[in-house]
Amino acid sequence: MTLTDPRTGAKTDIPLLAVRGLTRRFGEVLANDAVDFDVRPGEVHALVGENGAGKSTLLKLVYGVHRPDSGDISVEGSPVTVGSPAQARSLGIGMVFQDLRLVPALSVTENIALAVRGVKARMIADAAAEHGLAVDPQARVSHLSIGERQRAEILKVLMTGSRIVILDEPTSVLAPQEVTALFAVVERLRATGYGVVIVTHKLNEVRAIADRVTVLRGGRVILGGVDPGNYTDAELVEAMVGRAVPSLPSERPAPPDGAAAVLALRGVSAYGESGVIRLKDVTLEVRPGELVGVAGVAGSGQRELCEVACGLRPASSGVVTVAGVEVTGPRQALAGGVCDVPEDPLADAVVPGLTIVEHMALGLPKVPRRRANVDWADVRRITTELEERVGLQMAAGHRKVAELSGGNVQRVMLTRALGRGDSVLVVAAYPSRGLDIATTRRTQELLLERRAAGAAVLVVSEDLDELISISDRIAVMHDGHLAGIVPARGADRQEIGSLMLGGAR
Amino acid sequence: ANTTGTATTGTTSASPGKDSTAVGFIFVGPKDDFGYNQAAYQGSQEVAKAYPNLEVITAENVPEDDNAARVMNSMIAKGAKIIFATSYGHLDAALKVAAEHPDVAVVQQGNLITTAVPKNAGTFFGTVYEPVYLAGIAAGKATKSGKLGYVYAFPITQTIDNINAFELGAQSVNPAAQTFAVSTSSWCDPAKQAEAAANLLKQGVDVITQHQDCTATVIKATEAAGAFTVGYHADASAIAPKGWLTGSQWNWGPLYTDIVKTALGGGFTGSKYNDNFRVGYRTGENPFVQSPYGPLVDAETKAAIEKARDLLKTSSPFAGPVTDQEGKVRIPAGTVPDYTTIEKIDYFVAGVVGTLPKS
Amino acid sequence: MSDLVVDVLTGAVRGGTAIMFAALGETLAERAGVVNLGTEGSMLVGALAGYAVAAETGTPWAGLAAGLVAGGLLALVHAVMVVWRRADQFATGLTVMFLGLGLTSLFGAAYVGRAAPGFDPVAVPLLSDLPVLGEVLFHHDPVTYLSFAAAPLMWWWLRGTRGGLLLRTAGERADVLHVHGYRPGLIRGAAVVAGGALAGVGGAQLATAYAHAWFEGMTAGRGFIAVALVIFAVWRPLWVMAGSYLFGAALALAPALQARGLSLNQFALDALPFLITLAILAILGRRTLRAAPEELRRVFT
Amino acid sequence: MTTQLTPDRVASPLLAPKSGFGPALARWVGALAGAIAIFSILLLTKGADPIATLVDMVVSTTTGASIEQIVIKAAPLVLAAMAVVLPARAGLANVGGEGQVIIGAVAGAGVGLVVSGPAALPLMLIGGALGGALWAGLAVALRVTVGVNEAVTTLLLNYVALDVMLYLIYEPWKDANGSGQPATPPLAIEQRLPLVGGTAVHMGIVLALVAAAAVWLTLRHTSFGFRLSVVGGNPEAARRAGLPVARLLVTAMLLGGALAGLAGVIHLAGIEFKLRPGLTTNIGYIAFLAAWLARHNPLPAVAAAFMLAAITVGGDSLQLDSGLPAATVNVLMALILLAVLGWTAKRSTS
Ligand SMILES: Nc1ncnc2c1ncn2[C@@H]1O[C@H](COP(=O)(O)OP(=O)(O)OP(=O)(O)O)[C@@H](O)[C@H]1O
Ligand SMILES: Nc1ncnc2c1ncn2[C@@H]1O[C@H](COP(=O)(O)OP(=O)(O)OP(=O)(O)O)[C@@H](O)[C@H]1O
Ligand SMILES: [Mg+2]
Ligand SMILES: [Mg+2]
Repeated sequence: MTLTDPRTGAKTDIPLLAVRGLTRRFGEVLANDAVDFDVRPGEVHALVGENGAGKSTLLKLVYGVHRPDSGDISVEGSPVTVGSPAQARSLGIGMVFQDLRLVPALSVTENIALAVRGVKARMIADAAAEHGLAVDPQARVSHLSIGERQRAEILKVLMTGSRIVILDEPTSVLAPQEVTALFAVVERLRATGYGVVIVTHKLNEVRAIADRVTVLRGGRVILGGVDPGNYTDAELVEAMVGRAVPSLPSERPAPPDGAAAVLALRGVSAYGESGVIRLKDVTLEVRPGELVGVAGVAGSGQRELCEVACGLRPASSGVVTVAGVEVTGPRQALAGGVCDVPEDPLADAVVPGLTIVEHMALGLPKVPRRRANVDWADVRRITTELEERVGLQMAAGHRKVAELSGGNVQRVMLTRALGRGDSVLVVAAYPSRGLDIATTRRTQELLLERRAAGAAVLVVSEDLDELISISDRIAVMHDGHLAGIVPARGADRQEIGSLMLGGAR
Repeated sequence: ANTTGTATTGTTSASPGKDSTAVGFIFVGPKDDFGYNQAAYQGSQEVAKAYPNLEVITAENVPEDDNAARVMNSMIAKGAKIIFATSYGHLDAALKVAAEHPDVAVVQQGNLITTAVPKNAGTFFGTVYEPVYLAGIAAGKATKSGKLGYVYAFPITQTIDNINAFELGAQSVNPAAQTFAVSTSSWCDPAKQAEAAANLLKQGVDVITQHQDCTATVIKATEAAGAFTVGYHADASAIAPKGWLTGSQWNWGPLYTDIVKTALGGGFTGSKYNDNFRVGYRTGENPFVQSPYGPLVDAETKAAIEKARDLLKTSSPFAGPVTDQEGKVRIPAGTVPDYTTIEKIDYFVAGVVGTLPKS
Repeated sequence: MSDLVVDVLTGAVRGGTAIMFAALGETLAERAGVVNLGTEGSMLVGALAGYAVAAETGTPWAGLAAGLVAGGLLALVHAVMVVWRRADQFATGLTVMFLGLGLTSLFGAAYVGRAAPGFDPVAVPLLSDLPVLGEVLFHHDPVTYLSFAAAPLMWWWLRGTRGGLLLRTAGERADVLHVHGYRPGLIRGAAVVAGGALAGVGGAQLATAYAHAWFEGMTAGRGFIAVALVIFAVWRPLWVMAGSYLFGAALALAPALQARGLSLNQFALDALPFLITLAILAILGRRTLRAAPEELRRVFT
Repeated sequence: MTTQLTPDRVASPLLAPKSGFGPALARWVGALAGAIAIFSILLLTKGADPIATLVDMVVSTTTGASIEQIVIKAAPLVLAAMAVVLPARAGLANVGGEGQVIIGAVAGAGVGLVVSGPAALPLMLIGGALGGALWAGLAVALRVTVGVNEAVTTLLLNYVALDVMLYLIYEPWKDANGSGQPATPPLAIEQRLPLVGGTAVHMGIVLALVAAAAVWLTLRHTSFGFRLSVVGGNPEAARRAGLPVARLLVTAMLLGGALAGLAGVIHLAGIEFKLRPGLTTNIGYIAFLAAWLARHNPLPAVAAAFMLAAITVGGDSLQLDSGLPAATVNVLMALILLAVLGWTAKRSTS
């Protein structure tokens, strides 16, 4: 393939970026093991693999966040060393991180000015128009939606003069329509000769946008730069996971009819963290033995919905009841059999300095005591019991939770919330976030087990496929409203997507 | 009170301070504050000059609490048998130390022992308000607006006496003179003093004096405004070359030396220093003396002051009649109050503008 | 009575200026994500250095420069400790305050009561003749006139310049600076030092333009007030200016009343500035914390 | 899943990973040596012989009388340090020890003015504790209701407390027989703390040590202590676990204030016997730093309080033996604090 270099206009065939034999070790873990990878001008190269496969590590090596232990990086054929992100940008390599690197308190212009000296709002508006990115340069980032932020970040990368644009899991936080818009931008970059690297967990996205795909597993390249069209989904999944993953049983007994709702929200509104109304007049019921999924663009009120259900956030109007009793606070909700899997465990549930066992004690409705003291022996016993019942291997009980990997923290949270046999309502926000395919599957089974045991289950997820496969009904949120509730069986992804964006049903 | 009660018991030594090898001095502030503490420090150095064989131990910034007792005890451990506790608030600690060490003579400067005086303790002071009264005469003569300013820290009796004496002195030559009293609630907060001086000057006050530990701020502000300064603690005519009238300043050397001499000789107990010793123009050499005159003080004023000083040898600034701000006669005509009575005055005299807290 | 108002306002400017410099300095540090309780110490060393150098060289401007340097140097101790040694900000700040107190009384004794040239009030031609405003604003020393420009300048600098942008980013998301090849530690450290330097200027103004004297401990808690003031000014220089004058007015009220023979409870008046600060903090409540730079919010839990 | 570009930070020194005893000791020794080296340079600039000065200073703290003085000074410091340690476990920075000590002494003195006889002393102790708790309560009330940071409010309240005390001793409570001196009448004999054995040390030290042991036991073993550390570690996690966060914060602060108030009363009833302007001489601030030196661990905080008390007492020697200005000891104390604060924590990996 021969294309035009966006800068020089010269025709070229040399890869914009090529790495050979890149190896990086973190202690025991061989995160990248002799990885070969390249991107050519005018192509989109997808990078896929399980959690911990080494995708982000590879990108960080290229972007100068980490240094490789061995191996070579070359840009347009010339060997380079990338010592820092700043150096990477000067070489034309730009990266859009999964969690974005914008300062919320600053305007878009100011954020871009951090990267590009002397940039003016007008120049940004021009560049945005040129690349088809709708962004208001004057807006404060904290006022922007996730999609807008992502566009601002991409714009920033482009304005620093990058010709290689690296996107790490850009779609995981977007609604389907926003994904389409993003892909339009990527198409345009491809057409103008940029090289794009995109990390994703979704095979349909690979097929939609990528010219080539590389599969990593355990730090090694399993499939290197192949045309995805030559492989079936099953072949790609097996390359990623190392074995076939059975799907969830698709037939489940329907929830019992006519039973009184366990969770009932009637006309509930609530303020968000910033003091503005984030949950608007929501009416929703979840019956015993029913699993309701919640879909929505990030920040559409899902967090507030979960918090209201768990008594963590007062309703500014309307009534929330669990098993017929009005929810008044977290203590009372906990005692009433409500369990939650928090959306952001590190911020909301992990206490630095405390061990796994101590975190388990926190999740118990009643901490065992001997006189004024906590009966730690008993807590340890309960922890072991819960772990056996749940079957998610946790790290040793004396380890401090704050020092565990994201996946292992999530295992602690899940064990704590889903191990309780007496729960009447389970509220799980993004339960499988950061988990690999096998653990994700076990988590879904656990949620279904609770459902089968007669609990009402509310699950928030950004993964529509996951919601469709485990839910009975899917509640779609848009801008704090309940935009609609659709049955999961035979749900139409496009329909859900347009509800997420506020479209009519 | 216990502190003084125990002091009277257990006093066995007949001659506290006799044959001491060292003398200790404690000061509440820095020994170079250009004020009260510096004057006391200079006094201690004169003792050192008079008795070259005596070790003179000094400690500055000694708080007015039990820390003072600790420091005095350390001095005693180093051989001092004569201790000067020079701040008003050091009295309790001084009495405590005196009770613990019957062989040590402890004298305190400025306060009064109100119970039985232990055999090895005493207080001493000069009649501060007498030279202040004389300076008040200079102020009363100098003022054109008839408004005088007095910047003070806290309403303790010493200060109240000074403010009253200043006003009485001014009145004696200028019956319409008023003294505006402004407090700063701090023995030294120069910024507050600057604000006090600025406001007094703005009100048309044209002579300012003060009772603060640090005095430069008010003097400079007064001088810069072209008004007159009456000093306190020290001769500050150098920083107010134009507006300096006179003032009152300390000369502790002779008194300190005499106290040391009395104690070393074994005659402390029963001496005049084993009491609440007060000295003024009426009784002897006042350690509080008048500062030199400034250039603008005329001969007539000087003569008036001379005359008043002579009068004080037999009388007092507070010789009756003295009326308070409400017009009530507090000291009847013909009465010359004694030192103790004067040190208990808790009202402002007529002519002082300002209010005292009620206690 | 209007005369009383004018006097209190004039006193507010007179007494608020030193606090304003210190509070602007603290604003710099806090906008970069660092609380510096050592501001009190920086003011003190600034006051001593300002007075001593004015005395030695004979020019108050040299004193002002010395105050700036001294305040900055003391703040450097805080910067090193909290930015690079990651020591606790509150504990370190208090310790730095004690260090400043100790050093100034150790080396300041020689200057107590000593004469030194200082800044004298200069009436601004024309402007000083304006009714009320002329007296309140335009009969001050040159350093006070500088202070009129300081807050607007800082407002502009933080908003409009690259340096300001970097400093604000250091206080919001230091990691982002790192990504863009800057050293957040350096920027923070520089902000703390510059803040201390401004506090030093405030101290020097106090000693050479307001009080015309040096005395140990003469800042008497003004540095702590400056720290509180920055919070209730929600980290904005122009609000800091207003807050400083409010505090100055609270200080000026007692002498202005007393010089007229009026009196309220003296101790209540003394506590007034602190009570006003507490009241404003209470009224603003969470709003202030929400406006705090992100990195600072972590310090304030 | 988050992308980390800068090294991990340990959020608070409180939670810094524990390390071996050997290296810790080495760091302490190194830090102290550094502080003393800098101090020696300062001594040289003031024309003093550093070695002789420091030796005199150390020797001066070893006499029986000095040791008694150290214990006397340490007693309120220990209590006031516990007033920092306990709230710190819940994540609260109590910089208001000074004000709480003052109000404690004021409340104790107030009770002493109206109650006499054998009940007076216990009631004074209770009154002082309540007073300190009230003062701390103001700050924590602002924290839990309107969210104002307690470090700032406690600091400001220190100045207000001082004005409250000054008002009382200059006006309504002034000793009528005190010849105008701004102080309350002295406490009666039965209102004073008894002495320990035949020493000059009052029973306050016993009270302080018992309180420190109680704080230690509470934090280390009880369920209340566990809950406090959860609130201190992550208040949101505590809330989600159903802990009554506001109540725990208030309780911790009130207990802290009570301890500081107690420090004020024992200072009053043990050694001062009257309220007077310079009553506390920075007890609250020094105790705050003692607590920090110990990284908010109760037993080391006791040791730190004794160390700072020893430095103060030894500091007299700087004046009396070496003729240095009184403020020299402040410099020494600040240098030691800085060295220890900055160089004894195990740094996180960089
Ligand atoms: N900073 C680090 N320190 C230690 N180990 C690390 C570090 N970063 C990554 N690793 C290790 O490298 C492995 C690869 O991690 P990487 O973040 O590259 O995975 P990934 O493929 O991006 O996963 P995900 O899909 O979760 O983003 C991880 O399992 C981890 O063990
Ligand atoms: N900055 C770091 N410093 C030290 N260790 C780290 C760092 N970041 C990650 N680790 C360690 O690396 C390991 C994996 O980290 P990471 O968060 O990348 O795991 P992961 O890939 O999400 O794991 P999982 O398999 O649970 O999904 C963990 O043991 C973690 O403690
Ligand atoms: Mg991972
Ligand atoms: Mg990744």
